[in-house]
Amino acid sequence: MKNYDLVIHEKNAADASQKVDVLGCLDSHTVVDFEKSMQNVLAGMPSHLILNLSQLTYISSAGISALMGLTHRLRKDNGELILLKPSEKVFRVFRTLGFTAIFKIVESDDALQDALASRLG
Amino acid sequence: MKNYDLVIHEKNAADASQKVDVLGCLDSHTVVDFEKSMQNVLAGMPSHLILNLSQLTYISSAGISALMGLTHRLRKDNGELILLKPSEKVFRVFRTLGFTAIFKIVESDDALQDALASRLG
Amino acid sequence: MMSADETTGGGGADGGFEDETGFNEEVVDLDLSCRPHSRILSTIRTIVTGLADQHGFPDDIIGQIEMAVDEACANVIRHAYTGVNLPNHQLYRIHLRIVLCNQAMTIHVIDNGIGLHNKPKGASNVEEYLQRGAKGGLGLHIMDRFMDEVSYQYPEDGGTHVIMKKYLPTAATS
Amino acid sequence: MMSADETTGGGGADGGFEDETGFNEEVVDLDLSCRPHSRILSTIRTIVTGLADQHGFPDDIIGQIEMAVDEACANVIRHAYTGVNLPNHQLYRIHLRIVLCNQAMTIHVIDNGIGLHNKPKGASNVEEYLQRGAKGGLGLHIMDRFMDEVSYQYPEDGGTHVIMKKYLPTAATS
Ligand SMILES: Nc1ncnc2c1ncn2[C@@H]1O[C@H](COP(=O)(O)OP(=O)(O)O)[C@@H](O)[C@H]1O
Ligand SMILES: Nc1ncnc2c1ncn2[C@@H]1O[C@H](COP(=O)(O)OP(=O)(O)O)[C@@H](O)[C@H]1O
Repeated sequence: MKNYDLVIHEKNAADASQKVDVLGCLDSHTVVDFEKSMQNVLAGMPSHLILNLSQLTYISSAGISALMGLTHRLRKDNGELILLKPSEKVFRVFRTLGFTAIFKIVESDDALQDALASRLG
Repeated sequence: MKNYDLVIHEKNAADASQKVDVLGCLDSHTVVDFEKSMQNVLAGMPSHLILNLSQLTYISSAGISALMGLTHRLRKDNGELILLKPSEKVFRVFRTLGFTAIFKIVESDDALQDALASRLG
Repeated sequence: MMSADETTGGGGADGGFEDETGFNEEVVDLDLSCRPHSRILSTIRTIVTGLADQHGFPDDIIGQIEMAVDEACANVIRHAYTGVNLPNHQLYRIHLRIVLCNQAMTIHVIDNGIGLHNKPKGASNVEEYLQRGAKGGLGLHIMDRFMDEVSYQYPEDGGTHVIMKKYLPTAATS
Repeated sequence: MMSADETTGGGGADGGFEDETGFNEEVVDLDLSCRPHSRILSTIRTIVTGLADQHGFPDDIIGQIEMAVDEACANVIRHAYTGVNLPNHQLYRIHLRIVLCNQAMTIHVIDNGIGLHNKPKGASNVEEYLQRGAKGGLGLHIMDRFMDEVSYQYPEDGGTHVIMKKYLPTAATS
């Protein structure tokens, strides 16, 4: 009954960005582990945090609030939270609630490279 | 919330067989309508009754008992109940419970033609 | 054949839900109850999405119902029983009642907790939510936004009773 | 890991289930209750198959659990309340309790009916069922055949409490 998991990748040596795959659901239950893990990731001071949401099947307000918190913390240090390839279902929630105007969302790996280049270049 | 339906075809003029498609689930609830409809069909005295089970998604003991009843009634008049192309799920139930040895099951339209020809020929 | 139902009357003693369904042949209703632990949320979502799908809702609306119910249940888990001292540990529960009828799906989420009487109004939009520092109000907003009707009742013996309704697309346009 | 089943007490009335699970992190349990009308059966199957799927059972086993639970509930609807006169119409119910733990799924099906004390033993095979003229016994046989463990309890205040358990394939082989 594993319906939540994280894959935390190595920090990118070149640009100090870090990628994390979020799998399964991010709800009021799993967000506790998620926030703890993200605290550890942020302790490593990545320039940008890239959350790969392509395999995120569900997000609740608790998950969205966690993403808002990460966005604020990273922006304070001139970094950015980048949400990579959210599934259609999750994107629809962001859009309906107006979060597409707030989060930095990129829809492909190419777009991610562009976004990173423009921020770091 | 339609999860049960019947399509009752015209009686075949040549061999007096009759085909009925059973759609959805045949459980303790829907079997009541099923038995009533089959009574009407049998009143038309078909030589053989062909139940197309390719779109039957579920069958319970009540459904199996109804099929047993039909089998007996048809055999009494030298007819036969033929179960056509049961879905894998339904076939598995028949097999596990030993009903493959009792029911006349045919797995394709070609096999149906053969079966009818051999019985009527 | 079905002697049982004929003599069956009202809804549950179970928390005193009122029977709104009568004996309508077309109505299915079901009571659920569990302990208010967050690990139950995915189980509840599986049930609610399964029933909404069986009832004929399209995928995008299933997602909305899923989220609204999840928010209501998460609120019971996170807020309803905070600092509450009930005489009996079996009273710490989430109750759900799911009613499926021809035109709609109605979900009741009921607790025996502190009550939401003086609730901070749900954020009416995301700007408002952000002005509050992105804290609180998003859950109630989602319930409002994603369901066709949301109402709150406060049972005399305490707690909160949220009723959320979503109409089937075809029924809504008729 | 699964304190749940070990200490299992009686079923009983609505809300009167004993807390058998403690607060074990690994266990999810859920009570369901509805009127004993046959149109609820497809709803119950949707719930049970959804939870079995979420819990990791393969499709063929999900089908077995689905059928066993459907038979147990159909029995409550068709048999439990025949000729029974209960003091309160709210007692005419099907109760289900679903417990999901690491190794297994356990489903309790409980009624307040006449009881199955002198039950005709379920047909032990299809031949036996046929010898009886293909009447009766197939439902109990299916429950026995498709579940890993089936037991019956008879609460003091009447009715029948069926407990069915299915182990996850990986857990069974370990
Ligand atoms: N069932 C409930 N019982 C008691 N209080 C509740 C309940 N549901 C919501 N509330 C209150 O309403 C507030 C707003 O809830 P919500 O919009 O979901 O945001 P959040 O849960 O993030 O605070 C909660 O903080 C809580 O004080
Ligand atoms: N919950 C129950 N309460 C009372 N009697 C029951 C219950 N379940 C089963 N029975 C009895 O056991 C018999 C066998 O049940 P089953 O094997 O399902 O076959 P069928 O329902 O076709 O008779 C029923 O006919 C009924 O007399």
